[in-house]
Amino acid sequence: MAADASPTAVAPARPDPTGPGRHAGEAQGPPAAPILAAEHVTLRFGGVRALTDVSFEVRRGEVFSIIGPNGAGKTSMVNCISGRYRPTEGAIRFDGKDITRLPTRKRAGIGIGRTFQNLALFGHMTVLDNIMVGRHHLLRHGFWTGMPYWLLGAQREEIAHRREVEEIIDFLEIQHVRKATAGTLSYGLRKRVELARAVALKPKLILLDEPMAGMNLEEKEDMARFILDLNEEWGMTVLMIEHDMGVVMDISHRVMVLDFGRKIAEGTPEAVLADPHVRRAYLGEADEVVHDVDEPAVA
Amino acid sequence: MSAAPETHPATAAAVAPASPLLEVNNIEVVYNDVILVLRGLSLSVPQGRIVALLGANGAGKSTTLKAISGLLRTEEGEVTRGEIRFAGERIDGTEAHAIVRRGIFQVMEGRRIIADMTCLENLRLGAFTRSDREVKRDIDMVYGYFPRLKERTGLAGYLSGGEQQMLAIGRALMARPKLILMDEPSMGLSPLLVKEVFGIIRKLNEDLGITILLVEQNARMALSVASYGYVMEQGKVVLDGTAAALADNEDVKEFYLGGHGAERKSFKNLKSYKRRKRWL
Amino acid sequence: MASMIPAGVYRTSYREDMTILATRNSRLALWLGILLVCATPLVFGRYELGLLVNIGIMGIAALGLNILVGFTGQISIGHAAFFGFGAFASAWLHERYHVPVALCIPLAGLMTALVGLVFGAPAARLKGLYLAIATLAAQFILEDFFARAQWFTGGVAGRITEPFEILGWRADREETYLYVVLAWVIIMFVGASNLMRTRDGRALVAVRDHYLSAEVMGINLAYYRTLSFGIASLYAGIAGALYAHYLLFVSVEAFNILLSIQFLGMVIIGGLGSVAGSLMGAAFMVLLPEAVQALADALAGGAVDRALRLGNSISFLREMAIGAAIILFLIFEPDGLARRWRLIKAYWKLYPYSH
Amino acid sequence: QPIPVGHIMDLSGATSDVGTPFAQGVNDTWAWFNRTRNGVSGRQADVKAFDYGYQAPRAVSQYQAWSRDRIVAINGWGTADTEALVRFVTRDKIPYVSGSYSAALTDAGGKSGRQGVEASPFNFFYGPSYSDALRAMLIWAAEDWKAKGGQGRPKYVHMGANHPYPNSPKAAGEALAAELGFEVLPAIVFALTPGDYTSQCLTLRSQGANYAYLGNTAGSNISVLRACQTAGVNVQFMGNVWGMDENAMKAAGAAANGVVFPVRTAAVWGQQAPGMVQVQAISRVSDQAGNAYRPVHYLAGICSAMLVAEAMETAAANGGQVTGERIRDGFYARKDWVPRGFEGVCAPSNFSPTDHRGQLAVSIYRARVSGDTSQGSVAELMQAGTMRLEAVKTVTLDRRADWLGW
Amino acid sequence: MDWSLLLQLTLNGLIVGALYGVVAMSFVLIYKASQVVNFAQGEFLLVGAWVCWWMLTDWQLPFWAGFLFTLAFMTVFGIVLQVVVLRPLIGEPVISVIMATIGLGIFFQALMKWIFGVFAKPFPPIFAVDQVSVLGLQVQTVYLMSLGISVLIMAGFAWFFTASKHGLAMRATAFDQQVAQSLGVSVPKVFAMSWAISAVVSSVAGVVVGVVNGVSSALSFYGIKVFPAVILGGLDSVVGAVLGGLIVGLLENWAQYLDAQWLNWGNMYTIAPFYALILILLVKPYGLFGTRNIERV
Ligand SMILES: Nc1ncnc2c1ncn2[C@@H]1O[C@H](COP(=O)(O)OP(=O)(O)OP(=O)(O)O)[C@@H](O)[C@H]1O
Ligand SMILES: Nc1ncnc2c1ncn2[C@@H]1O[C@H](COP(=O)(O)OP(=O)(O)OP(=O)(O)O)[C@@H](O)[C@H]1O
Ligand SMILES: [Mg+2]
Ligand SMILES: [Mg+2]
Repeated sequence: MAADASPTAVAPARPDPTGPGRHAGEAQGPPAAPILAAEHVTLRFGGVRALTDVSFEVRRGEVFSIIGPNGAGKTSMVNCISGRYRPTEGAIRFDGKDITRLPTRKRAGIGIGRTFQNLALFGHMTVLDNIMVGRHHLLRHGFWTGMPYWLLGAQREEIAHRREVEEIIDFLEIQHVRKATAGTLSYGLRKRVELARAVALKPKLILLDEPMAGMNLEEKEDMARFILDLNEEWGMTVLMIEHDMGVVMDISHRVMVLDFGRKIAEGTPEAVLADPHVRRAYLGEADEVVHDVDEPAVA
Repeated sequence: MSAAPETHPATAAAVAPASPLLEVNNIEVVYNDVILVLRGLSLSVPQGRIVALLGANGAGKSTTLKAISGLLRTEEGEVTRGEIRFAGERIDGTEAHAIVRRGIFQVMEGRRIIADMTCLENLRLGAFTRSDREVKRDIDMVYGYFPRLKERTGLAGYLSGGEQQMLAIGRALMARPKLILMDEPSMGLSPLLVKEVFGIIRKLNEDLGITILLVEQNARMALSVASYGYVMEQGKVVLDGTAAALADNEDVKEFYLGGHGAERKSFKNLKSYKRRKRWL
Repeated sequence: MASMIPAGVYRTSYREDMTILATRNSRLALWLGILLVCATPLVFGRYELGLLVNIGIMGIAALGLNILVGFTGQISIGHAAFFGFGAFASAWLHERYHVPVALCIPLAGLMTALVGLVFGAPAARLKGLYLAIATLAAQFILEDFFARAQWFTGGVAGRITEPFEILGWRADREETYLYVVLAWVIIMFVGASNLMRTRDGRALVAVRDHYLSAEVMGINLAYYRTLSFGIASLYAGIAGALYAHYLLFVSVEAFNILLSIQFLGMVIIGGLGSVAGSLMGAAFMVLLPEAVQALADALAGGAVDRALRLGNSISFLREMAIGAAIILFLIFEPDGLARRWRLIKAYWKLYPYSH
Repeated sequence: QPIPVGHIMDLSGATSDVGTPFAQGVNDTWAWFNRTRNGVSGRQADVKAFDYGYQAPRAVSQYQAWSRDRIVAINGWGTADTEALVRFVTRDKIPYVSGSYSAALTDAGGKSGRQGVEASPFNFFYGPSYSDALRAMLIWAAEDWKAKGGQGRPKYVHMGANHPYPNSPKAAGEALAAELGFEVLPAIVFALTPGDYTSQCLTLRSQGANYAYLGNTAGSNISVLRACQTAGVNVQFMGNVWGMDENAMKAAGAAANGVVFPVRTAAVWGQQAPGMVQVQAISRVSDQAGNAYRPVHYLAGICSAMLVAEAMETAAANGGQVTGERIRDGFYARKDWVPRGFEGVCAPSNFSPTDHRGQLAVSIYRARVSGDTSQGSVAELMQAGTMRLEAVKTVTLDRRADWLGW
Repeated sequence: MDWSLLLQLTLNGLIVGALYGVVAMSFVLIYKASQVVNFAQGEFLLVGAWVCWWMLTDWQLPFWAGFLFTLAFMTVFGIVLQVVVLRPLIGEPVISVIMATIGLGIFFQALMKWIFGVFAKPFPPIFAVDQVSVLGLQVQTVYLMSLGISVLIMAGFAWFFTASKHGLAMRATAFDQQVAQSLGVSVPKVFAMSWAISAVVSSVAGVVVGVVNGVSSALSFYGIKVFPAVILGGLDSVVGAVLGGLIVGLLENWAQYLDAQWLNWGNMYTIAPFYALILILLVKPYGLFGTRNIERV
């Protein structure tokens, strides 16, 4: 683990030209502009300061994690990026463009996908339909041409996209629940479906809010594998919030720590974990997990 | 399977040979009249102990808890076979609110706080079944455990995920139950708070003598506070034993605790094949 | 609902997997059903045919409301007003511009859709019951408009409409008009089924189930909320136009809040979010009073009547029976007729091994 | 073999307060007719009564149900349903005698050329049209104004819901009022349901109206009368045919005192007339004890049903077929037609193939209430004289061609 | 400008508005406990009015006794209704329950006609002085009584929902029945309580309207009439309901004034509240006092 800790060394290792990732190639070449940049973001709700002057950059092709105590403003930060909240001050740039004021719905189109901390699936739809909703901005046929399904090409389009969606389903190993109603799935499966839905957007940047919460070790392993594959093979940049330090340490290239809405540290996982302030505010001293991390994990 | 659990050093307070406070015998649960989720599940929770219930996603852990607390029926679910006894009396078929009055309180998965009320109102509601005058003092006790909650005066719906989890646990304390059913209390909490929450769970058990049935994905933590544990798989208990025994089990280590001995697998280099669980 | 598809059905292409009707038998049953309806004039009298025509018309309107309520989750208590608008629009188009009736019907649908979009605009901002009651306002405002827009509706006196005619074929009796309605029912129901399996249909449901995450998926909430009003009104308008050329007279009185509530009843009784359910709900609401009436007629003068001295109060009993039927229905079949229908189908599929 | 006849009535809907006595009158009459006159030339009339709850679509679907039974004539009810059925009855040639007296139905030949009025050769009703009744009351009002020594031009206002039925005579009334020298005030709208209409009354007062036409049915008229009494409005109210009756007088109490309204029959319950014997016999069909009080609508129901019955007899005379067309012709067979045996009760009607204005003579009555009406039944109150109906005047209108269908 | 007319209309608007407020409150109560919009509210009012009328005429009870009996009857009525009709629907989608209230409305409308007939019936005189003059406007005494009662009811509700634990339980039930149950709240009991109180409150309005206009089936129209009031105030706000009622009362009367003085369109009185409703909702989507939904992900 320690050996490949340097994020720049790890960044998109094997761009796979045959892979389904649309943006797989983009991360190659000279260190391009960061895919995402938050500039002095401040967010207030009445008296509550959820974020105070937070700046950071996410590089193309990396796995970037945000950690921090509960209520530190992590989700709020992600909400600012995905458009749910509008920063009170500061700016957010994506792919070089200022998106601070871009309406939420337009962000899917420019390549931002996300999952939610509290599950937000379409509970009465089948898993398949949930994921197809993810394709929304890629589909062209509206109700006008959709009603005469067979005549004006809606069917052809549906089938083409269905094929791609099935690939995502295979990849995330949820074939067996394809036709189940999303609302009846267990927590862990729902998280997976949510991920599938976000992936279906074909995002360049995928925001994951606590993807491992409520999972057991085995499932976390699966989830970690999916995230890594998305990052490495599908070429997606990943911004992740996670409380499981093991996961954060192992799969992120860089980590940012928030506390009380302020950024208190940023850097490689090891560097951040070594920060005494972080240890105190977030992990608590003499944490067993920290011990684990300090020891080299077996490959 | 339901062999009398041995005393575990971790719960020194509960040394006395405990009689089962809660007994679940061979229950079967069906959702929507068709989906069979629990198939003959049995477990028992001794008075004054913490018992952990582990299992993969979709194994039916939450369903088990809901079957005990009677909330199953609000989701078109039904206990179709077997029986559930609390302090010797059958409670399957009893209405959920009556079960609360008997002293079983469930902390539901996903926090489920009342978003359009304040923290304080949520806490007061936790004490709905009580009529004594100590509600106020207990509110202070909860604030003592979770000082953050005191500062949040707005609506609970605007709390962060972790704050809501604290509120959900605090609300359970307000009911002063005999048995708390906890569904993944550590979900979404920061490492620091996870430790705190487990500390609180242990304290509740030791100081207040509350019995706890704990569903948890953080198996390491769960087994460290519990005296006995069950592992569920597809609606059945596949393995049970004292917490210590479980923590030593190869499969549990592999699938729940991670790594063998002191070593931890890295999430980075996962093998793509999976070892078969032996209990299946 | 995967469990409802019988074992042994294997599909080899996505295209097959995406059909509306999953099995060959159900497709067969549908064609058979349509054929049967076509044959009804051979056996049924005008009364029964009239009921069928009514079911078809109400079914189209109910389907529109179901798209709004069942799929998009927006309750409307003003559907009758849009239904009425369609009726008046069609009558007006014919009288003012001499548009052939066959064309008036779709045009009236489009006009109504536009009006629906206007009244649906608040939907972009309003949620749940607030919206529901804004639609109640639409009901009263439109009713008021009908009563005073002499040029459009003929004012409170109402307007006489011409029968349907295409290429010299007149459909001015139930025996013939039934086919006109049937054609429209097929078009509108197939359209809705298709809508639900394409982009915009899914977006509507997504908005209902979780509008915040729908927005993140790139769905324009305001657009879809308003659109669903537009589509619902399109259906209402076409149904209204069909109604106008069936009764041959339109008057504001017919389109009151009671009818709006009845539409809502059809949707709920048929099954929220079920395309076929809309037709079943309409059938239920159209046939229920007739059935109760038949019962009352059977009782009238009989022993029960004399024993209880029902006499004129039989009409109150009928009303009470309708109210009670709705309540009992909801208690025992809260998911609507569509679900019962599925269960019955499942039963027959598994027969004789159903238990 | 019985002859099927339809009866569309409202016993449970919005107009059931007036619909019930009217329907009762119709039903009793047919039962009596079958029993004592042995039906139409020996054939019993099989009256199929249907309570449609004032919902036009139900009336239409019931009409279709009846077409299976080959009914030959219909006693109908409301404006909306009557007009919805005009085309159908014309097509099927079924005479339709409604409770809606909309003037638009009188233009049998469709010759008036009015917008929205089309030929309705099979529609009839017993009584003056809403427009003609209002015209008559206006003529009376003009005289009343002079008689009372009113100064200047009297002010007239039309009140009622914006619905077909109250609106039907609005234009005609305002036109004649202007012609007669009234100052016509802007109409005041109030809903067909009871409510608090104090604000309308305050407006009425501040407008200074002298004569106000109440176009609604009894239920909401009562509210207006009571509110106006409280607000201290001093106006002569003129009710519609369906807007005032003995039940409404009881409900409105002293507020109804002085209201004038048209009565369609030549006598009201309790008055002496040759035909009253039959009326009492009919009443006993549904009231063996014979002590029920029958409001004006009951008597109107009797006359409406009798018109149909006699027209059917005419059709059947000399062994004729009882068909819709022949029954219609039966309506044209007599001049100053009063059903046999109902002299002095039913007012004479005259119908012609082009003009279905059956009555142009309008009897105006005044409601008199003195004292508390909340205790005791209508019968008792009328008996005791706490409530009285007072004949005021009968106005006979010219059969003006330009008023046909208006 | 006719100032005295305007003043009187304003006053009248307030008085009638207070009555709308009472009915609106009973709406809000059920909504707060179950998120159900009760389409049978008008029929509750009707049942209350008829029962009281029956007590006063057929049983010749003095007004206060008949009134108290009515309140007691309505309590039982609400509870029975809950047990028979609404309890089986617990856990079903709200819209099904709303539809059930529509069924209830149809049922009781017919039942009342069956029992009491279709004619409007007057109430016996109740107060020695049945109208008093307020600022030059003659006002029915019973309206003043309803004004007093509505203030009392409003204060009671305000306390109930913020301070009492049962009020909290009611709000919790409305938010999430499953959670409420998990807290030991008996959902059926909460519903029974809210339906009973709501039935009682609306029967007060029923009696008042009955005394003013006489009782007839059409009184149930008040049920629909107060919708704008409820929405203007905000569906879940008791204070809002009363204010909404007052506003609608005023709007009606001011619209009447405008109409009578200048517009002469004739229909403003009935339709103006609905235009106002839409306008206000466009500016304030949750009415004046309604709590907005929590939108957090
Ligand atoms: N819409 C809102 N209105 C008011 N306060 C809010 C809102 N959203 C967030 N907050 C407050 O902002 C703070 C940060 O919340 P946030 O959800 O971003 O925390 P977090 O870091 O994601 O915590 P957790 O790990 O517990 O999920 C919290 O104190 C929360 O109460
Ligand atoms: N309301 C419901 N209707 C139908 N099926 C359900 C329902 N709730 C749960 N299930 C099914 O029951 C099974 C067990 O679910 P349960 O929620 O008990 O799992 P769990 O062990 O708690 O999983 P997790 O760790 O993911 O929370 C799952 O397969 C799920 O799909
Ligand atoms: Mg968070
Ligand atoms: Mg679970």
